[in-house]
Amino acid sequence: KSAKAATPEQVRFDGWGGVVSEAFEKYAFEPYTKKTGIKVVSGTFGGADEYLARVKSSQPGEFNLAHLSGVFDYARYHGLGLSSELNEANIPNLKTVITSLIEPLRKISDGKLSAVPYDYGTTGIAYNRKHISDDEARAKGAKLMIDDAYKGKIGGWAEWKTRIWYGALQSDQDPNNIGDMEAVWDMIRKNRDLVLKYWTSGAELMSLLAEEEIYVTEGWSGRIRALQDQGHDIGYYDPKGGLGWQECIFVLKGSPMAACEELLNFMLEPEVAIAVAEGQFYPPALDPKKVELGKIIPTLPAFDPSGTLDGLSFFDPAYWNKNEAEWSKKFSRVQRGY
Amino acid sequence: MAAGVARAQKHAPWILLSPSLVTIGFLLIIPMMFIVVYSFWLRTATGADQVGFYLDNWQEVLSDRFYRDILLQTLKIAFFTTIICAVVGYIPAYFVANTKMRSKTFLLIMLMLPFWISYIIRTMSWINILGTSGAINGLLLWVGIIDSPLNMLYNQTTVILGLVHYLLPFMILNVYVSLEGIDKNLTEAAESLGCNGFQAFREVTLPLSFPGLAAGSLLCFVLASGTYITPLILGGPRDAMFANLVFEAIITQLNWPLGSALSLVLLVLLGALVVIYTRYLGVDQIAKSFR
Amino acid sequence: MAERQHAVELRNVVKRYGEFTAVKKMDLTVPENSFVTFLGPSGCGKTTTLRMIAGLTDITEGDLVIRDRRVNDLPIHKRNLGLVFQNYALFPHKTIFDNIAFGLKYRNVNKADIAQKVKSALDLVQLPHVADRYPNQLSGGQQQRIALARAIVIEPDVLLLDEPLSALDANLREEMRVELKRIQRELGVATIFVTHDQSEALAMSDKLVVMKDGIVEQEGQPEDVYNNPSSAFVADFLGHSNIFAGTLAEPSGETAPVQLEGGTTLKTTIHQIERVNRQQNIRAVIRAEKIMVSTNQNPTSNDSTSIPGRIKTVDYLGQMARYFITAEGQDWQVINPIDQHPFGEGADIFMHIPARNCVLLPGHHD
Amino acid sequence: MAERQHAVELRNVVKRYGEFTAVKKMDLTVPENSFVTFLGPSGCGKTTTLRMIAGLTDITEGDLVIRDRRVNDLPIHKRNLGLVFQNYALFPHKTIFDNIAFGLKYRNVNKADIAQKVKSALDLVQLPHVADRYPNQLSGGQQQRIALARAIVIEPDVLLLDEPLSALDANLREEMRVELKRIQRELGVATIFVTHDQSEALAMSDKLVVMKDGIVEQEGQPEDVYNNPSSAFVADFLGHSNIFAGTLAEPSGETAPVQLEGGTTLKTTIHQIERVNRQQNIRAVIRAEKIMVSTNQNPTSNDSTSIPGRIKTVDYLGQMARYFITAEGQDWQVINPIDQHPFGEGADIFMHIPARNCVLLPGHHD
Amino acid sequence: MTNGWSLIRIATILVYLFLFAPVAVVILLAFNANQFGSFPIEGFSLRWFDSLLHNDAIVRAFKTSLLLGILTSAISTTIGTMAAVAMVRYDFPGKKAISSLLIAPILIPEVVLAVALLLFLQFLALPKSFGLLLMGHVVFTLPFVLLVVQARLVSIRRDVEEAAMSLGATPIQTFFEITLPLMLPAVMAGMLFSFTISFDDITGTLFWKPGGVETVPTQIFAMLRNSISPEINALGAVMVIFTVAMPLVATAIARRVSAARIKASKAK
Ligand SMILES: Nc1ncnc2c1ncn2[C@@H]1O[C@H](COP(=O)(O)OP(=O)(O)OP(=O)(O)O)[C@@H](O)[C@H]1O
Ligand SMILES: Nc1ncnc2c1ncn2[C@@H]1O[C@H](COP(=O)(O)OP(=O)(O)OP(=O)(O)O)[C@@H](O)[C@H]1O
Ligand SMILES: NCCCCNCCCN
Ligand SMILES: [Mg+2]
Ligand SMILES: [Mg+2]
Repeated sequence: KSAKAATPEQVRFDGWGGVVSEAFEKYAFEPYTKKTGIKVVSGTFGGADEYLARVKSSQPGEFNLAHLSGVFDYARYHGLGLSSELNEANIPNLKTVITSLIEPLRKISDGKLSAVPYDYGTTGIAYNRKHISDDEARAKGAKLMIDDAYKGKIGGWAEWKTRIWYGALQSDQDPNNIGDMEAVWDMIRKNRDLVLKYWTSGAELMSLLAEEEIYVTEGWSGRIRALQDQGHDIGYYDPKGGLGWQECIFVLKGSPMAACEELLNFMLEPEVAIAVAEGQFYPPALDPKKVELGKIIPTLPAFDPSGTLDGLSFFDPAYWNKNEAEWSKKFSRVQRGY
Repeated sequence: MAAGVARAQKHAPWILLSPSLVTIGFLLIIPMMFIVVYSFWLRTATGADQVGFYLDNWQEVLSDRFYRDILLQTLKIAFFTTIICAVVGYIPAYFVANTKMRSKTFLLIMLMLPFWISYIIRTMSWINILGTSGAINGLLLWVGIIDSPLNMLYNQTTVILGLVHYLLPFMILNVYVSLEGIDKNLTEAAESLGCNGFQAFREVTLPLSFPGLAAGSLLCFVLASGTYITPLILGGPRDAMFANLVFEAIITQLNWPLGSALSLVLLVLLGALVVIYTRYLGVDQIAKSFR
Repeated sequence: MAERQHAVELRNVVKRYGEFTAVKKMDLTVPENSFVTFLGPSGCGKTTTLRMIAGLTDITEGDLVIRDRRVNDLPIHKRNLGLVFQNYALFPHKTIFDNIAFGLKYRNVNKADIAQKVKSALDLVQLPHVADRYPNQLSGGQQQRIALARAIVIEPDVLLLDEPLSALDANLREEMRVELKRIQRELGVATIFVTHDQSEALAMSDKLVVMKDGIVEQEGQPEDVYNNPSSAFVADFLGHSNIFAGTLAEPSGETAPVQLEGGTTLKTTIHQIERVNRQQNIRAVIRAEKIMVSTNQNPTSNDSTSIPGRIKTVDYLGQMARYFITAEGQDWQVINPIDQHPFGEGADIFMHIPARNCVLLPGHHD
Repeated sequence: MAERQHAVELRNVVKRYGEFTAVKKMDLTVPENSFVTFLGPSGCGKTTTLRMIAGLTDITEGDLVIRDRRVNDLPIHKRNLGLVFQNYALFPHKTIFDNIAFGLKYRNVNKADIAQKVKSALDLVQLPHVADRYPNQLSGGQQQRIALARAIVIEPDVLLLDEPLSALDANLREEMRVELKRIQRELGVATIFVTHDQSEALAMSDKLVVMKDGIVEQEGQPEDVYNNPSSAFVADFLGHSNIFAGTLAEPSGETAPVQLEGGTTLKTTIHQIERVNRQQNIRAVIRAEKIMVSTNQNPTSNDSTSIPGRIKTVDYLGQMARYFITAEGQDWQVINPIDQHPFGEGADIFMHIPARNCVLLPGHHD
Repeated sequence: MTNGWSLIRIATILVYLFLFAPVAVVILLAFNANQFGSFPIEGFSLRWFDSLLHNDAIVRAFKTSLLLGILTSAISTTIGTMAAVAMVRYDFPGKKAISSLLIAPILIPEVVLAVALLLFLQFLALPKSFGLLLMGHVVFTLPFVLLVVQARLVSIRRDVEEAAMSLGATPIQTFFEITLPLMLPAVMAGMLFSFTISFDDITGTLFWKPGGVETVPTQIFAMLRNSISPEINALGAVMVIFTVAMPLVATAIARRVSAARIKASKAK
């Protein structure tokens, strides 16, 4: 029955579809299978939430590896008892990974790891340069998105965390330590009334900007870069204390550990990591000081040549996790005018 | 009824029904029991579910104005969608049923064409039509009727538009199928008694096509009430429907107990509608006049 | 305004279904206020003609004139017709009341009058208690009567009835027919009536139209058509006739002998000889009921011929019996009223045929 | 195995539709190889009875026995019936060929035989060229003939015919009836035939069943039922009768005078007096065609009564005329063959009524 | 009449145009050189078709969807039609309740049904499988078949079925020879419904699909998270062209064949 998960002939991997999974398939899974004889059954999901719902309703061992987002999700999975314990000795390539990406994960799981960081990016402010100058964007920062002048031309991600984060910035508070939550909700309401559309996917974000449905929104660095590459005149700016995030490859409890660890190590091989990064326009988690990343990677937005990621702020997992239940529910109402 | 036969084979209907009943029983009834049970549990701050018998979810769902408002909004949207589908869908159904063109089947297959394109893509493509740089604005700007693009997207109207587009084929096919079965002599009889074409339609064709119209309307209403993708893609921030709340509760907030209670509310409400349908518009009622 | 002559007129009307021509160059007039009956074999085009007049079937060629107006393209609901379909076409989703009230509603009759009229229509067709039922709750004959009531109640200008009484028993049918005739007279409505019942056709019609294969074979007053059929077809179709080829001899006095093919010689009248223009080759038509069968050898009068024969078969028809007789090597049929008991099979009898009952037709085939 | 007596037997059969009882305690036997005709007014339950025998309608109470086997619950397709529906029920989506071939297919007849049998069935109903058409391309009468062909071609054990000839003209109907009878004899198939045509019923049946309001009113040999109706209903329903209440006087010799309510006195026979057990209050039934009308005052025999009267109306029925006559303050109807011309309206005539034609019924109402 | 009819024709054309508008957009964008469509379109290219051809994942997903759709519609139409016959042609206790029950699958938001079924599976400790996915699709397409077939069946005259049985056809034979052909439009409609709904389903499929199985919608859904790819439009375009062309070609062939047959029969 559930023995299926333990069979060493195959491991299950779930991730973002499209270009990402193509790159994974070609540069990681196929050679890995050739090398080990272990098949990688790959699946896709549309978002971390949806995936979690599926994992929660599955049997242990059914899902193995997943390309998850952010430290926050790591904490969530860990909190739900879905984490495993990696034997780092089996993943020598872990040494080349940016330390500041690994540390937050360790902190959550008592010094052990259940995942390896894989890539990172920012959620900054994207604006149409035809209508908003770089200067204006820099001057107004997060408050661009509560500017009455752009009513009906503003967008935003429909995710509660990002909304609250920006609400905190707009009410001049520290997102990881909000004092006046009501003020944040007010900012969110204000933004809501000006917004044309809360987008729910990268595709939507890109088309809203590309088709000039909106002039300003917060956006994912990689997606904005993709737009710029296509010749759209879109500016991107990380305000101070810009919102950074990382993506990791998480190993779920009940997985065949040895096989998974070998796959992880394989995926951290520079060629693999770089190919994936170039496909999705997010820099790999490899430390540029330790690994040669080629020509394109250094031009990606959010790329940190120092390999320290000092300039970015991340969701404090403990803080956000604590408020998750209340805030996510509350946002659901505020979003709808309540 | 062929009751001599029917009595000899009292079990016949049960044989006919058993595959459906088994399927629904195992894949719907029993699973829904879990949902009923879940609706009495509690979602804790840590994310794990508290097993027990709590009425909190039910109390919240039934007393909170938020849910009631969204529910009403949902029913309103579903209602308008259904009405529009009925009115707009009847005409092509009538045309296809009565055309002497040999292309009848072709026209029907064409009806299903949009389904080849994924629902999400199809819905999103309205943005290419109605958007600021979409086809309509492009045309109007080019012709010079307007000089700045119109804002047509992301409101309740576009949600209804998207739903109508999605549901229209269901209505058309249902109505067509009913229309196809009407004896032409009857409209002729009506006309011979002094009806003009339209009156004969109203007196004979329309009531006799009612089974299809009712079935189509039920489908449209129920499906419209249960969608979440259309409002997500074509609605503005406030244009949520009840299924969005269910989806969010279950997927985003991972609050299955609450989601269960919410979905049961919707189930009961739509179920009442179905009961009304089976009682007053359903097969038995309609069959009366045909037997 | 000049007085109208015809309620309905067909001029050179043709109806083709694909390759098949159902109605061929039909000319027909239905005088105002008259009762016209179509009689003809199954499939001869009666329903098709009615449907063309009603405007339910396209006319392939020719003109349809209703009340001096060419109406080929006038929609049916503007023709003010009462129509009874061969298969009734009652509205299955409406009660009997609503079925009958239907046409009245579209004539803006007020509610009270509708109720009143429907009630009397139901009384008329002897179904006073079925107003609340649905058509599928009625027997075949009951449905047919409702169809009739529905057509009559609107008091149309033209009444088109396609075998409206075929599902009724003889008595009821007769009552209906009397009622129909009364209504037709009272309303003065031109009526076209399709029937298979000859006695019905003969009893009711002002004008009888005998059709065959999509053409009008003969039309005229019923008695006239019956007594002077213009073709063997009509002779045979209306009632039962004995038809034999024969040759005509010179007349002697008021009668003349006809030599039938089989050898039998019959007497006929001068009048008949005139009818065939004194041609030599003729066909003699003797109606089955115009022959008297008796055991008596003597002719009833001088103008009669008496032929000995033997009865082969007898059909018992109630008040009448039908005898199949062999006489002088030929088969005859005779219909005679039964006095007490019919003659038995095998009985030797004589057939007496008055000269005036030997009708002549030209000899060519028609 | 004991020889079977009855092909079909109904024992105390009742059919209710909700509150309405369509068939009430019906007892009926259809002997093997016999031809049984149902005759009765519209809505009396003929179709319902046929459908119960066929197994299409549930029997509310009672037993249905086919060939000594209670078959209330036997599904229809196992009954080997040939059934012609009042409204044909042809398969609209099948060609005429396939309609007729349908039953043969289920009897494992091979293809060549099917083609052969269908062809001869089509010939039989005189529609040899319609095999490739669809039902909606046929006229009403043609459809009816196809329905008949479809039922006959399977050579069933029991043939149930619900007005199978109603849409045909008299001649064709007669030919069909002869064919039907021939087939019935050849196959020896028990046949139940519903018709509204009395002459049809009288000519064809081995047994005639007269129904009324869901019960059998009288059954027996056709001639017997016709001549000796057991009730005023039957007397009136079969043919046309003059029925008057009256009182019986003492017989003198072979005849006895009957005093009718209106004052007229008629002669009747001892035999009739026996039939009513010499009751005093009786009803006299005189069939319309058993009265002779003439301008001659003298009775045709001593046993006749002659009554003077005046003709009010005349219906021309082809070979016959129907006279509505007022005589001694009472309304009479008489059907007489036409010799040359019918009597005119307003003519003064005499009605001659032989004593043996004055049938007596008991006086109570039935 | 003629006037009214041409109005109806025009209205029908408009409705079809409305239905095809997004389809047209998708096809146009499939030939668009740019990733994002803005009108007027700026360049023509076949590159998305090319990359579609080389995208194994989508091609595989397409095959899966096709198979799933076909099986779903076959099963769903079969059992749904059976149920419809039972509902219309027979009387039995609890009929109304069962009628409501059979429609229930479309009353429950798909997410809920999806999760509920998975919970049951978890309870039974059964793995996900293609069979489960298939049966899941059957469940929520069943009401469509049922409703449309029922609506047609009520208006089919009972007496033709009776005639068939009187001629010796068993009820089952009668069904296949008489009832089914007469309600074929409805059965076809039911098949179309169930196929397209299955082909187009996202939510249920997302939850029920076993490892390694992707359908076109789930594939698209996953891709969307990053960014839309006009390969999807190219796929849609290919399928649309296929759908339009197929019946046209089929009728053309049928016409040829029947014309030839008529000729042949005339030659005889
Ligand atoms: N479904 C029904 N509900 C109620 N009454 C019915 C129903 N079907 C038939 N009846 C009634 O039952 C009676 C008998 O009907 P049936 O069809 O047997 O008559 P019938 O003798 O065949 O008459 P006809 O000669 O007019 O065809 C009729 O009075 C009819 O109104
Ligand atoms: N749609 C059609 N296609 C081809 N032939 C047809 C069509 N409809 C009728 N016919 C043929 O036209 C002829 C006339 O049909 P019509 O219905 O007028 O006959 P009818 O005189 O009413 O006969 P009946 O007395 O049997 O009702 C018939 O031979 C019939 O087969
Ligand atoms: N919480 C951060 C979300 C980042 C979205 N990532 C999309 C990435 C695809 N690889
Ligand atoms: Mg006809
Ligand atoms: Mg009947």
